[in-house]
Amino acid sequence: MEVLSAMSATVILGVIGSDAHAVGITILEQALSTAGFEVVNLGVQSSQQEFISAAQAHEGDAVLVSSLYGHAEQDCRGFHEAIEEADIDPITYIGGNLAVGQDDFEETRDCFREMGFDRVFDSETKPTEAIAALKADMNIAESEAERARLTT
Amino acid sequence: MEVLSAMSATVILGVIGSDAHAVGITILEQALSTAGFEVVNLGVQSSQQEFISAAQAHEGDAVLVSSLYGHAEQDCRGFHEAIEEADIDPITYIGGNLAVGQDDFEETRDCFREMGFDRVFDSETKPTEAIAALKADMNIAESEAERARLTT
Amino acid sequence: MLRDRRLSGEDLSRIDERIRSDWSVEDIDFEEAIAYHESLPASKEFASVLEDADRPLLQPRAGVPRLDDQIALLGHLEDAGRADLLPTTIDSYTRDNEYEKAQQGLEEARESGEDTLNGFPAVNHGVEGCRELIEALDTPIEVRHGTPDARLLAAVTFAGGFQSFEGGPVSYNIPYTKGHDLAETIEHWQYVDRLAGAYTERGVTINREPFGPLTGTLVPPAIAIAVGLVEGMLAATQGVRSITLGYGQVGNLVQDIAALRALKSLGEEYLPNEATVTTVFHEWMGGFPPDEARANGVIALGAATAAIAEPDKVITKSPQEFGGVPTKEANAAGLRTTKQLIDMMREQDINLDGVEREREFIEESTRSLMDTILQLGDEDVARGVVEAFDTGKIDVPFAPSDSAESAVLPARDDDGRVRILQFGNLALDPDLKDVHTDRLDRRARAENRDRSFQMVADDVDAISEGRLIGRPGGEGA
Amino acid sequence: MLRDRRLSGEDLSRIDERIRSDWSVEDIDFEEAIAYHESLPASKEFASVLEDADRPLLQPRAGVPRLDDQIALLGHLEDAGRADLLPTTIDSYTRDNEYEKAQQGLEEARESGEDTLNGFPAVNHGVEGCRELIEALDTPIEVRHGTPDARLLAAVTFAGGFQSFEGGPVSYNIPYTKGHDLAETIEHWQYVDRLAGAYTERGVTINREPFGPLTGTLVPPAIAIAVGLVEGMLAATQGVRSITLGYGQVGNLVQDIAALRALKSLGEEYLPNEATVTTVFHEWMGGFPPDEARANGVIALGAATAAIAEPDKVITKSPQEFGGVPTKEANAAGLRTTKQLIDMMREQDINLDGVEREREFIEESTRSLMDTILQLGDEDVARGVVEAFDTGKIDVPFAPSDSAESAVLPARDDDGRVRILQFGNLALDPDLKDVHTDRLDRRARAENRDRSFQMVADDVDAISEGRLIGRPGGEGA
Ligand code: B12
Ligand code: B12
Repeated sequence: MEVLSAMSATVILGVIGSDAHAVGITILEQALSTAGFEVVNLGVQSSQQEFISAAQAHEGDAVLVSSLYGHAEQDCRGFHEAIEEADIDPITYIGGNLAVGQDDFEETRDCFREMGFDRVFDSETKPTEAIAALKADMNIAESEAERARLTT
Repeated sequence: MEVLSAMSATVILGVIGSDAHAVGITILEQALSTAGFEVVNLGVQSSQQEFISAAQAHEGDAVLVSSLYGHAEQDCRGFHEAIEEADIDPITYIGGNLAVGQDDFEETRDCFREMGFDRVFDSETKPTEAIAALKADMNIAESEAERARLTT
Repeated sequence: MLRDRRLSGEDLSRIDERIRSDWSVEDIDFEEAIAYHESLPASKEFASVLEDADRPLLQPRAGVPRLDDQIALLGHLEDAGRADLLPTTIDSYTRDNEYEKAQQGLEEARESGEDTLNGFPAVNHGVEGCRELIEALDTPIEVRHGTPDARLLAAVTFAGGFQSFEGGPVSYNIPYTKGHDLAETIEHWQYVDRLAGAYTERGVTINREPFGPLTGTLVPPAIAIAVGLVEGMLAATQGVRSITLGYGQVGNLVQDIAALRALKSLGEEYLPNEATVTTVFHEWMGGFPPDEARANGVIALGAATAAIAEPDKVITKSPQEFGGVPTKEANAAGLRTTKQLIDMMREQDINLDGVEREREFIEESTRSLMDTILQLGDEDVARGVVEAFDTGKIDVPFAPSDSAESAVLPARDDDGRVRILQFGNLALDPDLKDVHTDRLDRRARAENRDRSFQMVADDVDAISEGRLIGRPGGEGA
Repeated sequence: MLRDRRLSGEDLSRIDERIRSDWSVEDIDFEEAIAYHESLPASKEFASVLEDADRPLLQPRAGVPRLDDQIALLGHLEDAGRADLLPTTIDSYTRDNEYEKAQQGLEEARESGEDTLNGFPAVNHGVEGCRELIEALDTPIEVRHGTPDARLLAAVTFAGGFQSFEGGPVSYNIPYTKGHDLAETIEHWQYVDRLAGAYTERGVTINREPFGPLTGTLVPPAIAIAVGLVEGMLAATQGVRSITLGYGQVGNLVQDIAALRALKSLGEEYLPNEATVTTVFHEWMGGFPPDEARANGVIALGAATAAIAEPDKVITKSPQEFGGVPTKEANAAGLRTTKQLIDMMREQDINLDGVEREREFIEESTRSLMDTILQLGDEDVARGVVEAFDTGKIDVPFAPSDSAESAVLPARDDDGRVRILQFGNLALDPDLKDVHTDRLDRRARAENRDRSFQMVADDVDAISEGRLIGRPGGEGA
């Protein structure tokens, strides 16, 4: 994989399904922009198709799906099949509060990994962790400090 | 058993061992006196022998042992044997916080029942419950209301 | 054209028919529904229980898909939680008027025993299902949801015996959805309110409760209160006579007490005399700490605030708020922690310095926003509020809705009070704006940094990280 | 004859030998002990960590018999509880100087793995055992106990690296035992304090902390403060230079804040300038609710009080206080709930009406008691306090000790402040007494009953039943 600079990397960000939790992506958008990413923020209540169309239109390198309200699994069914059909291959992350009720996060992670997401983040995730992960996955040069933070 | 009046019933009350929790027995003493019992309050840090001597000296009908600090089991070892040896036969109750740590009260109750206590009370016990129990065990006439409270 | 005027009887039945075509529900007989409500004991009359109470009543949040589970859940909150009032929280599909999907979820839940819906699909349970619920419990129950178009939900649940209904055209649109047009939402809620008014006129008071916390995240009190007043006015126009204005804890004791006082007095000022105004305080609605012990601290601060300010109702949080929908035990624990604190503090005479000054500031600010709204609408609050949101003259921070500018950004001042960092077009008098800017400048100086979005981000995280103010340097600072 | 004057070097070594005959402990080499303390990092210097802090430091209570368990327990409280200072609570047999029984208990614990002692038998663990504990943890550790004759315990634990020691001749006699003579106890503590003073003179400051809460149950602030001042003065005479005066929450916010302020200012007034005075606030020490959720409410009220009053240290309770010795998780939870509240409230500028007035009342009352004590002792505080307790001119409610009259009975007034219902011989100025009587009369009238012991009993139970004031009618009232 070539070494990218964050400046040229485009990230599609949004909240999927009928979820309207906007605070998290507002914070993420700002942090990603500050870190040098090109961010396309779809906002809340975005459909799978909206994510895919945006990824196509903006040549998105990564698709960041947020879900807080507990319906992530239903909302993401078939998402990766649709991505494949659309003939694009972005990095896909999902994060937030992914299950209804007081679940064990390891199970949740496995579930979404199986669905095709490259990384799964819980709701304790800080924007810096998402940025470090993106840089690692996109092979963007990053400082030692960030690398250290990522691996912990 | 003859029917007593509370007025003629004498209760020996004290905190056993090196336990110094005084608040509970202060409240109990007052409530028992108000209910018409003759109360001999030995205070805190009373030995088995002090309970027994008091029961002999005052012809105690009941001995109420309190323990809060978690050493009740050690402090009461051999108590009923000593009572028998002293040739007296008072009703014996124990109450308070009877085990070290977060124990299951049912186990605790069984343990002290086996040691010979007629009744075992946890630390949620209100004075009225102790009074109702005493009246029942001593066959003292009591109001319907009190009886109802006791059996619940 | 949208106007703040009472819907006619014909309007009502016309709409009634239309909404029924969205999803087949049994026919609702208004007279029979009135008779049903009349058959309920006085202890289930939501409005009178709330209005006659002599202490803050406690109400949790709770909703699960299946009827029997919901009964068990509410029963637990009544017994183990000693809740004074109960909720039934509606699932997200119903909120989107996706009754088909809700039906699927409900059936999945019934088959698998797992809860695949995040609430109680009341429309799918229908009038009979609702009545079973009402009858199974001793306490009045409110419908809590987040539905922009709640017409069918209202029709079913009112007939189903519920006597309190949360939400409003602004508070259940702006924080809860992206694409709903505000003018349309107001029309939809005119129906809901008119229906409530119709019941009220027949002696069955339906309590209505604008959702005060909005996005739950650092909402400046004047904005929250203005929205509540607008929704209260709209509801009163339709004949609603029991209105509970809401406010969500921001965490600064003085500001929260001041806001609750302002809410009450402005409510009485702006709403018609025929309406009885009560207040509800929501324990912290923003991000919670990922730790039950610390969450209890957050809940307790809310409870302490309520004990001093004495709103009519308190909506409690559970220590599991961060993690997901709480277990019933955690939900009941949140109630009991709150109750213990309120009952220990309520009888104490506690007066804090500075409450009056902050209250005046909040009242002036709210009046400034209300003046703008009424001016823009030519004294018609419905048109005014649409125009105001359209132009960003009234705005809500972190609002996901396309109907709001979402340009307002809040941050805490050096004392932890929520102030406004970026106003967008917010129609606040310049001298009031200066106060905000001044206070935030002071904080920026204290922290040796510029006023910036980073401050906002830090403040959003602060409580979940264990502090009130997001000072640089993070947790340890 | 008992006198408040510094023990000589010979006194010290004479007593040293005598107490060592109670239980064979290895020889303690003072010079070696000083060197050991000097080898410890600055972060383990109790006095400087406490005195230099810029926020209230949190400390739990905790003690289990076995060394490795105690290390694990304190490690957990340090990590999961984020405790700023650690305790080691001593078992009851050691408190009774029954080292043989403690040894038995320790051995049983080692064999069975079950804790048959209710604390850490430090004398039996010896100097080496104590040092292992000190070295295993990063945080300074205090010895907390309740031992009337704590001479051997002090000798062992000071040499063992502990730099803080709770208690005093009054506070560890009157609430903790029945038969100990007060004059004798004072002599015993003169040794403890002199030993602390000797370390202090060599640059190893030993912090001393009178036990402020006494019987933990509705203790009127002036009584608690007077006892603390007496013990502080006695300690200072022996060369102690770091004194932490304590006070236990009574649950009324204004009274608690006022009492903490009075404690601080009176401490500075009565204790010599050479001594650094800090304060410690104990979360509610009376009967807890038998329910963890409600217990969290009680803990939170303590935390809120601490956030406003800002004592130097807060001793936390766990939500399992009612049930028995808490699990380490519950203990850590109590710390975190407290920390969350303090950190959310600490930066807020919160001032309550009436604090100054109540503070003045507490200060006057304390001075009234102190005047009596000093008069009775002809300006010798040691003799004065013995005489005062002997005559009941100073007294502690619910005190189990034969050395106290225990005639004082407290009750809450209509605002929930702790007042005195029966004075016994308490030497309080008549006009101050009138205030108490007047306030309690007011409450009695409000409750339509007489001032009586029933009020006291109701108040003792009130917090555990979910209220502050024991109004007639019980829980529901
Ligand atoms: C504020 C809030 C609201 C506000 C939202 C306002 C708005 N429009 O934004 C309101 C009050 C409107 C609301 C409504 C609802 N809410 Co809500 N809400 C919250 C709350 C308290 C805080 C969320 C928040 O803003 N956190 C702060 C931000 C900064 O953090 P964040 O969102 O978690 O995002 C961070 C990380 O998660 C991560 N992240 C997030 N997404 C992604 C994606 C990627 C790829 C990566 C790398 C990272 C990442 O990075 C972000 C920045 O640090 C949470 C509970 C909590 N967490 O404390 C409940 C919570 C999320 N809500 C919940 C529910 C159920 C609802 C409702 C259905 C409730 C209802 N019954 O009314 C509705 C849903 C409405 C809808 N259609 O979506 C549940 C979800 C349950 C579950 N998942 O099991 C929660 C957990 C509360 C609970 N315990 O019940 N809510
Ligand atoms: C106040 C208190 C103290 C005060 C006591 C002052 C005094 N002299 O009275 C002080 C601070 C001095 C203290 C010291 C200690 N305490 Co303490 N204390 C408490 C506390 C907070 C309240 C007790 C109380 O007064 N309750 C109010 C009264 C009215 O209720 P009560 O005592 O339970 O009595 C009622 C009932 O139990 C019942 N009852 C009691 N006895 C009997 C007997 C009969 C026959 C009947 C029918 C009924 C009955 O009726 C009473 C009236 O309603 C409890 C925890 C709690 N319960 O919340 C811990 C507690 C009892 N203490 C405890 C401990 C460990 C100690 C110490 C060893 C602690 C220490 N580490 O320093 C020392 C012991 C000193 C000693 N030698 O005894 C533990 C006991 C642990 C266990 N059993 O597993 C407890 C449970 C705290 C805890 N969670 O760790 N304590």
